[in-house]
Amino acid sequence: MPPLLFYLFVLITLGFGLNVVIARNPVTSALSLAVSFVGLAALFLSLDAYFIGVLQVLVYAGAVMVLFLFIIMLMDIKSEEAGGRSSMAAIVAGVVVAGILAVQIATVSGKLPFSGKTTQEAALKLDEAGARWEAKGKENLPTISRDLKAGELPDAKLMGETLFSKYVFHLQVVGLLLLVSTVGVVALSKREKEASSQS
Amino acid sequence: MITLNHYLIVSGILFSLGLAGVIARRNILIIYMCLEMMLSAGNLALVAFSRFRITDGLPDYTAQSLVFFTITVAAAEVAVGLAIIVALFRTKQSVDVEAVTKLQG
Amino acid sequence: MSPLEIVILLPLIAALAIWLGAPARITSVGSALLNLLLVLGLAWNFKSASAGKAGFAYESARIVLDNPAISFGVGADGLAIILALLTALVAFAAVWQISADKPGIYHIASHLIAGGAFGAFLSTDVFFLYAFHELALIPTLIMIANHGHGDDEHRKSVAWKTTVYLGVGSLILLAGLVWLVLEFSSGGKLTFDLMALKAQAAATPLPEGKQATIAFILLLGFGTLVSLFPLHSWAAPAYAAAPTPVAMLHSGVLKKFGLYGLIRIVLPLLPQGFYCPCVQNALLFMLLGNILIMGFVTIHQKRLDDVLANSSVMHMGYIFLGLSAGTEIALRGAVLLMFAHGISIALLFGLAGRMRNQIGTLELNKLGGLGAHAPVFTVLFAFGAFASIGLPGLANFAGEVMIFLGSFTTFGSTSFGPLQWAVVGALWGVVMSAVYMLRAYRSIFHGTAMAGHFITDPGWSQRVPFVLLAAVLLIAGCCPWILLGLFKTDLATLTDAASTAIHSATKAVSH
Amino acid sequence: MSVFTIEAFLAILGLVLLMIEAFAPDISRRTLASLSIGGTALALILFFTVASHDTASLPAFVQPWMKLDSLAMFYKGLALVITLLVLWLMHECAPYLSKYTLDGRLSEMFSLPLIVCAGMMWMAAATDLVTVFVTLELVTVSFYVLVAFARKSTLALEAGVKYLILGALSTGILVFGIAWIYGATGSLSFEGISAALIKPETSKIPALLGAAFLLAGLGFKVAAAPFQSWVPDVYQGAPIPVTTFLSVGSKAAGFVVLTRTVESLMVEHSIIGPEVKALLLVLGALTVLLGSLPAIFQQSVKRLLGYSSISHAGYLILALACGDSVRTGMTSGGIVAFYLATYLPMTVLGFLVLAVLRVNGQGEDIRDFRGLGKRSPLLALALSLALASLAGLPLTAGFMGKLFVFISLVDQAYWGALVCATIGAATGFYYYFRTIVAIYSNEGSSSEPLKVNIASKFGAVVLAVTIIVLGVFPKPLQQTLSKPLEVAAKTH
Amino acid sequence: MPPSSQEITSSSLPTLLLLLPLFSALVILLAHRVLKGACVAISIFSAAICFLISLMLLGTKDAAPLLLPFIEVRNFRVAIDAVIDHQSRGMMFIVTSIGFFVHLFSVGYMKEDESKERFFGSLSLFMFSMTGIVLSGNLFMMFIFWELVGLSSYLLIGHWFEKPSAAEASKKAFLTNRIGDFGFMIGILMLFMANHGDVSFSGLHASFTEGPLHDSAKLHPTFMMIAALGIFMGAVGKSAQFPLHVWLPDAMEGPTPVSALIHAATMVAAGVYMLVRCAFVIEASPDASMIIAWIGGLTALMAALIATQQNDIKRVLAYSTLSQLGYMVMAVGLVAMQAGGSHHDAAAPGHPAMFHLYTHAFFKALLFLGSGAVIYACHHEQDIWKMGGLAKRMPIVVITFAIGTAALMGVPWITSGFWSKEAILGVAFEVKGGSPLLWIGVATAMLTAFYMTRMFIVAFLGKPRSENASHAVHAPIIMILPLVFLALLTFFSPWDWAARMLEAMKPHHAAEHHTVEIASILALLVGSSAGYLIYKGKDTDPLASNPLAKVFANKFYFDELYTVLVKVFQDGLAWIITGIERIFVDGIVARLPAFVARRFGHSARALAGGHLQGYTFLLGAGLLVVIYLIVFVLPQAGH
Repeated sequence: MPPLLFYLFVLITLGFGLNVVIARNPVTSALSLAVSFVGLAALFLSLDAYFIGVLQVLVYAGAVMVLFLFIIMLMDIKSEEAGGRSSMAAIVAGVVVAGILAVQIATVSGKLPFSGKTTQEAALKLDEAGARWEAKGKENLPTISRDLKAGELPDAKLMGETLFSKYVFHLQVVGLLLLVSTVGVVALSKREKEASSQS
Repeated sequence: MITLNHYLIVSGILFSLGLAGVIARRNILIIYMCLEMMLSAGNLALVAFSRFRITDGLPDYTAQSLVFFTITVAAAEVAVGLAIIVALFRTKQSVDVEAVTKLQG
Repeated sequence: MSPLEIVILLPLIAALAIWLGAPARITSVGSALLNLLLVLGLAWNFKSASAGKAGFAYESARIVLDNPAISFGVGADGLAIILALLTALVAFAAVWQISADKPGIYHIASHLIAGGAFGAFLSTDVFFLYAFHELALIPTLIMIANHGHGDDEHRKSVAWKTTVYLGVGSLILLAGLVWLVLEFSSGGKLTFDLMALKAQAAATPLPEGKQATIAFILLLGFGTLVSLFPLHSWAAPAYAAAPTPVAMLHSGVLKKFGLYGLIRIVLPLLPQGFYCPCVQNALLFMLLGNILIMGFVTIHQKRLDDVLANSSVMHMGYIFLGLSAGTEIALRGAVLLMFAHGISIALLFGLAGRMRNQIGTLELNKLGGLGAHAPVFTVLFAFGAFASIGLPGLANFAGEVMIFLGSFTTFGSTSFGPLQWAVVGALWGVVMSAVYMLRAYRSIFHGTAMAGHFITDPGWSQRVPFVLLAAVLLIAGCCPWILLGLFKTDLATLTDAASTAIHSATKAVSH
Repeated sequence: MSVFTIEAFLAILGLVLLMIEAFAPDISRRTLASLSIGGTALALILFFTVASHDTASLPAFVQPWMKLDSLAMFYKGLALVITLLVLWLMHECAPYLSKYTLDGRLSEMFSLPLIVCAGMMWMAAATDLVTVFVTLELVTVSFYVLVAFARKSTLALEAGVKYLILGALSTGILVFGIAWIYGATGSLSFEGISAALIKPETSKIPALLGAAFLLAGLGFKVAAAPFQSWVPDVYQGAPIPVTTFLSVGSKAAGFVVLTRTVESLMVEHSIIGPEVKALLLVLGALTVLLGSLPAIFQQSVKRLLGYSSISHAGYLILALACGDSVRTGMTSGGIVAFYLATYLPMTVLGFLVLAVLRVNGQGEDIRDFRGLGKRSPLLALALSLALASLAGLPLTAGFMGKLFVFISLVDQAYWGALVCATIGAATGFYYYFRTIVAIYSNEGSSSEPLKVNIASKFGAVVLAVTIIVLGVFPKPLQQTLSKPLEVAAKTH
Repeated sequence: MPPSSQEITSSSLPTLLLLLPLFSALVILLAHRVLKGACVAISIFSAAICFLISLMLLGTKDAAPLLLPFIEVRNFRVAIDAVIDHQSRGMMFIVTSIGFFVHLFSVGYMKEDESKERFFGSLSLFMFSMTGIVLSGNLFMMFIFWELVGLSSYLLIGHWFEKPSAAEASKKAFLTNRIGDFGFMIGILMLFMANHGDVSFSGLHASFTEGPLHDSAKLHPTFMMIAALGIFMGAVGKSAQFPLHVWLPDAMEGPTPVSALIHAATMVAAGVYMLVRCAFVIEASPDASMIIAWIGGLTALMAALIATQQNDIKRVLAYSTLSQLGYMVMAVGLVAMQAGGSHHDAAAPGHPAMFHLYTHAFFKALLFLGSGAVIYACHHEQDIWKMGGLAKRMPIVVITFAIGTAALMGVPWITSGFWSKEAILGVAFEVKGGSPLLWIGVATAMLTAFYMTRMFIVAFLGKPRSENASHAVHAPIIMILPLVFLALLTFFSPWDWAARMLEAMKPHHAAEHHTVEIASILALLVGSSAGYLIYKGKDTDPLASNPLAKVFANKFYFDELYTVLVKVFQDGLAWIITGIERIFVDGIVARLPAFVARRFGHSARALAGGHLQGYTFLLGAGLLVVIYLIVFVLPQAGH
């Protein structure tokens, strides 16, 4: 990806991210978060993580944000109900902590042996990967090696292959987790049958 | 040119932004959004690393699958979290952090 | 099963029984008496029984943990027997004198303390030695806080102070012991068994510097428990506020644990360390603080219980002096004095408690002339008082004089070392103790009685505990050799180690 | 029989119960309770009888992610036991809990713990960060629900919110840490990480950054300073059984992960070993202090127990920092496990008594304990035992763990940490004895005897006896736990 | 082999001597409720037996039987062992005889006292302890009984403890003695150290004469001086020498028989007895002997001066006792000076101090009992100015009293006091550097004559000055008998045959120096005539107004001085030190750390302030710190 685009998307991501933090109105924040996530997805793409990128758009920018907006609407919180202005101290604290943290991470981030590399330098070797896949002789997913041979990265297939062969168990656990959360949500947000004093 | 360093710095900044929001904002909903931001910052770092830690010619998909799980888990957390926040709003008519300061000392 | 285990468990069982609802007084006094007889029997039979290794008799050990090797090991040498005897006597007296209107927890607490003391004195395993003492502390604190004298807030604050003070002390002690174990466990595997540690210490003694450090840590730890100056300020208020049986048991018996630990653990394991000039001089300063400073403080007190409490802090100084002298005479004197002081202070606290119950105050200037109203009481009190000021013929004298003699065994020399000067200070302490005791005695029993502040002589059954203690004082005072005969050999090895250490130390000084 | 079967059984049972609750809403609480308790008990029995300790016995699709070393088996057992106790406690507390839940229904309270238990058992055996992350989140999210479940009590709700926000924050930190560890070492499995850390060419600073985030994230779960501030609030606000679950279950889970992480980070010749060790020492000492000193002022026993759990976490972290103690032949993990095992009965006992008081319509403040000695001598004695043990008094379970920590500290001559530990313990004497004294104090608020059902009495007795036995005769437990040494010896 | 009769007596008689009084004391202590009056009988019986035994002892030859092993540690032993030689035999006789008479006297004197059981019990206890002192063969045993006589004197002085003055007096006596014992113990310990753990008199004597300590006088003079003075300090306390003399006059609060027995004849003389026992120690240090002599002399003079202005009959006698004790101590010092570091056997028969002790014991006991009889007759009236004219009412008492007075004044050639005093002055005359002491002695003698005349005239002659005096009744026979016996003893004691028989070691050089004789006779004449002229037929003291006399009357203000000293150096110091201990020691060791911990804990609570923002901030900041530490600090720290 050309630097220009990269910086554009970075600008989108961080800019709207900043807007999330500073916006007075929750709706604004939610929307800008969605946008920032789209930018983030673009960065994923730039890292050849197409599946993740799409996932990011679908799950976050899609589902999660909708959920947020829905809740906000449901409560129809005006900015004033959203709680008064934060105290100066809190803001300063946040800025300072975040700033220092960013600096710290930035100083460290260069220390990796390959942190100087570009995507071009660290190029994917698709063909030999394809050869390896053939050697593995995975009849069930012949397309992978074919695509690789063809010089394109079958990201989704590889991802799926990994998930459903290696991480089956984890997938189950996450499924369990989702179910638990569903039930939890029901239990926590259901209204009481007889309209009692509480809630 | 764009190096891994850039991605890492971006993720770092994103993380810090999220943290700043979490610390500075009083609206629990927004705090929660910022948390999501921090999570995705982690994801960005993971993806970047996975891209640059090339295992037999391909990006490291173990890391990417962790990203996948993270996103899913995040979604689940959001669901539960919002449910709790709704419950709070029902009782207190507010989602201000200052509404929950009874427990202290 | 070793009889000593019975001795240890009996009080605990009695406490449990009372808690479960057995008739408090009968159970408690009965078991205490039983235990007293048992211990007497053991002491009687001790000579013939002491065939065990290193002069320990009635040994047994039950493995509790493999590594670090901890075992519930009991065994008694003369030292342990004497202190067990002390415990049994005081415990008996303490539970007997508990008046019937007091709730059962008095008995339970007393027995728990006694059991803890027995355990501490009779175990041959450092772990249990430490553990039992801690066990005995809880009831003490609960009793002070809930049933002590003085208004609620004062009691509580005293109790907290004592708790934290002793807590810190015992933790320092624990650290020291752990270090000791780490240093002296041979071959990788840790052991808390005293015998093994001793053997290792004898085989490969530590360099003196390290010994001195550990010895000093242990001195601080044990010292806190014995209210060694300047770590003493918990003791006086605690005793003044404690309910009578607790005061008797703690000041009389439990407090001796620290000294016992020093004799049992530090002297044999770290002789060079304990007797190196630095530690010695520090110790001499502290114990002079006990004797002289606390002596003056005691003179200043205006209430009988404060006088007794502070005096018991002061008298610890003499025992420390004995340890610091380290010669056999002095050490035996120290042990004798531990016994004697235990008995006398228990007697005094017991009588003071009775006085408090009857008159309601112990303010010296509110009392007077009781000698005419309660002659028996007066005589009993006189026994305690004169014993504690070291009158010949009562137990404390023999101990003190032996300590003094033992400190002057640098034969042929005609110049004073620090130890001898310390003895001079201690002798002046004897004068001071006479001052405050006689003042108290005079203002309580002499002169004419205040209106309404009378006491009655104890009836025959109430006399038993006090008469018993007084008799022990007299017997032990007139024939100290009976007690001294109990440990002919076991201190000898110890003192040889000590004396060699002392000599090397003195050499180090002279060179 | 494979352990996994048992875990799966628990998870499925949990699901089934959830479904029952969903589709047959009018099922009685008693049946639910008996079902879940019975199920857990069955699982427990199976675990201790027929479960195989052999990693090979695991089904193929989990084998690469799990290792059944004795540590894992121990924590699995611990998880089962605590879950059982929590479920029982839940049943005891039901009368007063149902006042605060939606329509007085508690079904989730009986089903979620099963799933949590399964999650913790998996976590105990996990060998790589992905598995750890997933299972950890399973546990955490379930806890979000559990903590906030009694939502009609504002305190519970507040606790829920706080736990939620801070928990999510820690999750974010954890993810970031995993990312950086992965970035620095190129692996997500503990073996891989330690293998990479031994290599000199591995870049040190990024690894340290990752370690920092990772430890911070895990430190939150185990309530290590300076990430401990949520503990008192959440412990105080959450329903008693949930607090119990948090203080033993979630903490144990956190510690097994922390143990494995630290072991892999501090593997010998590790390039970042010394730094991690030093950091853990500092954090441990700080945790002890921040846990014990504020506890001086607490009036609510529940909150007090929160603080005490912080300071205990401090000792555990110190134990981890000291590393394997060669002299006692116990790994740091072994010591931690031992400590947690002794920590379980005393904490549960404490909360049990709290629960009984609550059921009898009493509060959770120290003054509510006044005169307990008269109102229920048995509970009073048991509770005093528990508190004494928490204070680390000899001949109670609590002492042995502390003793091991002390031995390690003295052995390695970490005097600073030792001093902090001493201060903490001394303060502990104060605030635990304060409660004990209150129990036996005369000026009881009310003196009519407490209504204590037979089950509670039995439970109290059992727990008290456990405390004593562990304190006086710790040999068996210690032997089961000093096995890890050979394992560790093999691994390094 | 069976022990010879000699051995039996040598070990069993002393044992009996010790145990009888102890036995009676214990019986009375335990069973006085049951026995009631029988106690008196028991006590007297034991005293009588002891008297007989000591008579039997007179015949036996020297021995040193071991009675009881007190403390035994391997090679070391503190034993209760008796030494029977001329000195102890003689002293035993004095103690038991006077003791017996005093017992008899007390039966009459204490008739009305409701707690006479206690009195007789204490008397027996005293007999026991005194016997112990006399027989003791080593310094420890002596110290033990030293303390015990202190106790019994405490009990007897405080017999009427409801009287505050009595209570205070007993306390004062005990404490003053304690101060003396402080030095005594130090002395003993020093000797113990120097003499390799052997403090038996024989052992010490041996090593001082030809043993290791022989020329210690030259080698370490200071050490020996301190040791000697330490021993002497014991005597200072017990024999009420300056500056610890203050307790003895107050001790007159006790019943008069007690004053006679303990505070005139025996116990107070124990100090002198002990000094003579270990004279060789004192000889080892010329400086010490000089100091001792001077203290003795000063005490003698000072006490005599004070005595001239006392109006309480018993106090006059008390001060005269003081001054006579001063004589004896002076004698000890002088003899030691005479020895001048070279060891002639000072404990050999004929020590002037012992001789004076012996004579003085009898006539002073006589005087006290006489005064007791007078007081008894005058219904416990003790002020001599409220008596007068008693001569007609109680002739026997007055005659015996006169004999005693004469002896005390030292009427030449016929009275015992004369000979013993001559002996002392003789030594003072011989010793070089002793002349000032000689003159002090003479002056004292003059004063003695003066105040005794004054007392006799005022108390017995003239006309009664009070109701009590005019209705004075004659004492019962049981009180008269002892007076007579003692009068006889006083009369005969100095005669050579008596002295030899009682082994009262009559000095070889009595009455040799005519200068001394003349001086003392002159002193006697001057003193008594002055007294006669001044007090003849006076109803009040003509000298009372005289400022100097005021000083004497107020005992040189010693009591006031000591009260101030105690207030300042004991109570004041105690107050200050208590303050320091409470504030600083406790503060630094306990309160400060506690305070810090609380402060810290309190501020740590703020971390859990309940505000979510605070928590999140804490988390973030914590994260920062952790990163900072582990990434930027520790790697440099070079772990």
